[in-house]
Amino acid sequence: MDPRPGIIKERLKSIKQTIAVSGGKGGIGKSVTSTVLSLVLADAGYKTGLLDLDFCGASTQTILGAKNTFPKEENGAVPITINGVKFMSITCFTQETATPMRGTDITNAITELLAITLWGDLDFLVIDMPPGLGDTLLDTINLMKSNFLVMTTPSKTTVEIAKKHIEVLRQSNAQIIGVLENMSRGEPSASRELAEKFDIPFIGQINFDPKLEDAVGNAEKLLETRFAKEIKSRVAKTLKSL
Amino acid sequence: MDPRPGIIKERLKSIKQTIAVSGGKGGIGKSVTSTVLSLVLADAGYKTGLLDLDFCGASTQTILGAKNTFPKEENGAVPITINGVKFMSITCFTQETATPMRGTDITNAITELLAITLWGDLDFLVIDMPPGLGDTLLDTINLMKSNFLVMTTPSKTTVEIAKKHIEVLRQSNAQIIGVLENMSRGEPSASRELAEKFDIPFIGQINFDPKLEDAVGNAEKLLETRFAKEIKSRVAKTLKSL
Amino acid sequence: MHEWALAEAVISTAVEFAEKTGFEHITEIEISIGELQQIEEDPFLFALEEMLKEKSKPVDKNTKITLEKENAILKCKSCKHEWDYLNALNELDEEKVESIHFVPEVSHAFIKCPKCNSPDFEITNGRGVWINNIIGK
Amino acid sequence: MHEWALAEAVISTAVEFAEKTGFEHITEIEISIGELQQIEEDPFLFALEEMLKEKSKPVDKNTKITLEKENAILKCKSCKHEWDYLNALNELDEEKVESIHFVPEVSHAFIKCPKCNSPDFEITNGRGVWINNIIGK
Ligand SMILES: Nc1ncnc2c1ncn2[C@@H]1O[C@H](COP(=O)(O)OP(=O)(O)O)[C@@H](O)[C@H]1O
Ligand SMILES: Nc1ncnc2c1ncn2[C@@H]1O[C@H](COP(=O)(O)OP(=O)(O)O)[C@@H](O)[C@H]1O
Ligand SMILES: [Mg+2]
Ligand SMILES: [Mg+2]
Ligand SMILES: [Mg+2]
Ligand SMILES: [Mg+2]
Ligand code: NI
Ligand code: NI
Ligand SMILES: [Zn+2]
Ligand SMILES: [Zn+2]
Repeated sequence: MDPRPGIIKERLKSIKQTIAVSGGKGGIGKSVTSTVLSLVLADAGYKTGLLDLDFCGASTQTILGAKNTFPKEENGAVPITINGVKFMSITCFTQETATPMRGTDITNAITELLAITLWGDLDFLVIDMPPGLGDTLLDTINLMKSNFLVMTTPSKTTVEIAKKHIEVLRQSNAQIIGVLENMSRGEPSASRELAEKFDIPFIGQINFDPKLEDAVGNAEKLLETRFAKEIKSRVAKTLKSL
Repeated sequence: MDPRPGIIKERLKSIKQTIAVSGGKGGIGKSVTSTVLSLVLADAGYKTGLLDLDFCGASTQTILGAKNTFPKEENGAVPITINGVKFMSITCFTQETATPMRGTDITNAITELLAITLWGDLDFLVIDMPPGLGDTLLDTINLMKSNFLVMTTPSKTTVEIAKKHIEVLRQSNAQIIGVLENMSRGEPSASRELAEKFDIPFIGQINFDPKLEDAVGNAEKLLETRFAKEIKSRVAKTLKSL
Repeated sequence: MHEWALAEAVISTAVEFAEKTGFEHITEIEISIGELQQIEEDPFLFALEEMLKEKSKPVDKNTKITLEKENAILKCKSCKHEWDYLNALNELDEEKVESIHFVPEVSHAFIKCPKCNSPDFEITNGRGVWINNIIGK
Repeated sequence: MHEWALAEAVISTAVEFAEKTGFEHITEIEISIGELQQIEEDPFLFALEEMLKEKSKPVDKNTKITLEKENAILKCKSCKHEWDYLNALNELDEEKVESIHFVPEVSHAFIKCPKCNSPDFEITNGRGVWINNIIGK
């Protein structure tokens, strides 16, 4: 019998709200959004955690510019705090070494991380999700009570994949916070239509910010970007009003 | 005993070259590149196939604008030809229905597809790979003799993930054709440095093409884009000279 | 009839097996057919026998084929409920059954847990074609 | 010592098990410790016993704990070679062993098949903490 699932509820019970930043497609800004959202929430005084579940494409450590993230071993794994955000990622253990994992490894690693990580009291736990409809998504649905923020862009393929993503979340009875369009071009939005079709809140549009890439790797600089201001005004506000 | 792996070599033996378009990160243009590359090769008179292995984020059917792709059942699964390209994807069977799959399902589905698909004689089989270092990548390495085209973009996170991707390919003794940078901004390229560091050919840079999105869904229009011309001059040429 | 392609896989696996084990003649191949894939038994058996007729040792017309059907059982990874595919099969239209026939994993597009509606289930039994045993000497 | 967190998981799973089965008292919990995770036995056992002291039925100070070590076996999915983790362990520096101690799957970053160099292996035995048996009445 696997002892780990039995303690996960206990480990998550002092977290007020869990937000899984997903959407299905890769490269649509899930990682910059989840990272910046966690920085914005911490900056506003909320107790915030960031959990990177994109094991095979982990990038929040690069976006944060995080070094020395190995957790403290104290009756469990206590996450290191970076710019006010409690941070947990597979890269805390692997650093910059490639870590190929099959689905069964991913399930095992997620279960282990959730069983040993001591988050303490949190207002928000933000999860950076990988692309796809695979083990990570299904395990997150089964093991945690997450609220999903479904990200899209204006591109056709992204919207079609987001539609499938919402279908799986609906079938699985998972909570959906809303649809957020990134890299918008100020045009009429297929993402808004998608949200309306599924009767999900359309949270808004985030513009392409040409200065964002330059701030990647520096948390203070990230907080100064227009991107961060848009995340704050569109997303963080919605979360607080939930 | 699983009977399927025993026939895969036979099924692939009349394919002169297999090109897996990968890179690790999502949203870097693997799907538009693999789709357009297959169109360009077919247009130049080569017998070409396109295999979409991104089961959970399949998008080549959308990019091609492909309808009615259910294969013919004739001593196996005979792919439908679309604009000169033999096309095989999980969406040939699921159409636009969401298909969540865990890693073990992915391994099973890839094995099944490779065992039953009758490609016939091909000069090129182009594979659209999903993001990640998971089951699909590892199975592709184990089951097929592919040559990997490693795609990147100028972004820091993409280059770091591509580095890990190359590491896994190297450890697995897989062939690497080279590194191709997409959505370039004409700046000094971290991707070129990456290629040099691993002593891999740097194939070149593909520019951001603002008219590409408009051509998505229409194979003829795609062939007319600047993007297609760059794929033709940079990538297709390299392949033919191999 | 893509059954032909699967029959080829069985024969070529048996030949490989003989090479590895040093068997001179394969006397029997025991195959199990999982219900989920809805293999048509007669064409499949026909294909196997046609191929064997053309072959010489280690497999040939004297190699006996036995087919055994296996019920398909699905198990939900979310609520742990187990159910029989037959119940789901009756509710699927022909096109979907045909798709599952080619790639059984696409069942995740068309079948949901009857108890909790999750698409996250495991195929614990009866997926498709499997070689249970190869007997030779 | 994150062993404490895993001990909590064992205890809470045993309590849940008692609720499900209707056991009034859990008399014994048999735990296997997989070599890959390099659990420190003494602190782990100490944590379990400390927790049991504080508890009352269905688990309490009379609940017996038995620990059994399990060797770790890795199997390459590329060339099928099987090997013993002990051989790999001797070549890993302390930091890597410590990382694997937290999340055994990160072994895929640090260990390669000794025969073909692939990082694509399966942990067939001895991954980490597992409950072999819970005995009660
Ligand atoms: N609104 C934006 N403005 C500018 N660049 C962006 C924006 N959103 C995302 N990006 C960039 O796009 C790329 C992909 O973003 P990322 O967060 O890694 O996506 P995902 O996690 O969905 O794969 C990164 O280089 C990121 O910096
Ligand atoms: N060179 C380019 N110019 C313009 N748009 C591009 C270019 N390359 C990719 N895109 C767009 O970027 C998005 C991601 O591309 P896609 O091929 O789906 O990436 P991946 O398959 O790596 O996830 C799509 O909307 C695609 O049309
Ligand atoms: Mg990401
Ligand atoms: Mg793609
Ligand atoms: Mg039945
Ligand atoms: Mg040993
Ligand atoms: Ni058939
Ligand atoms: Ni420890
Ligand atoms: Zn269920
Ligand atoms: Zn090996």
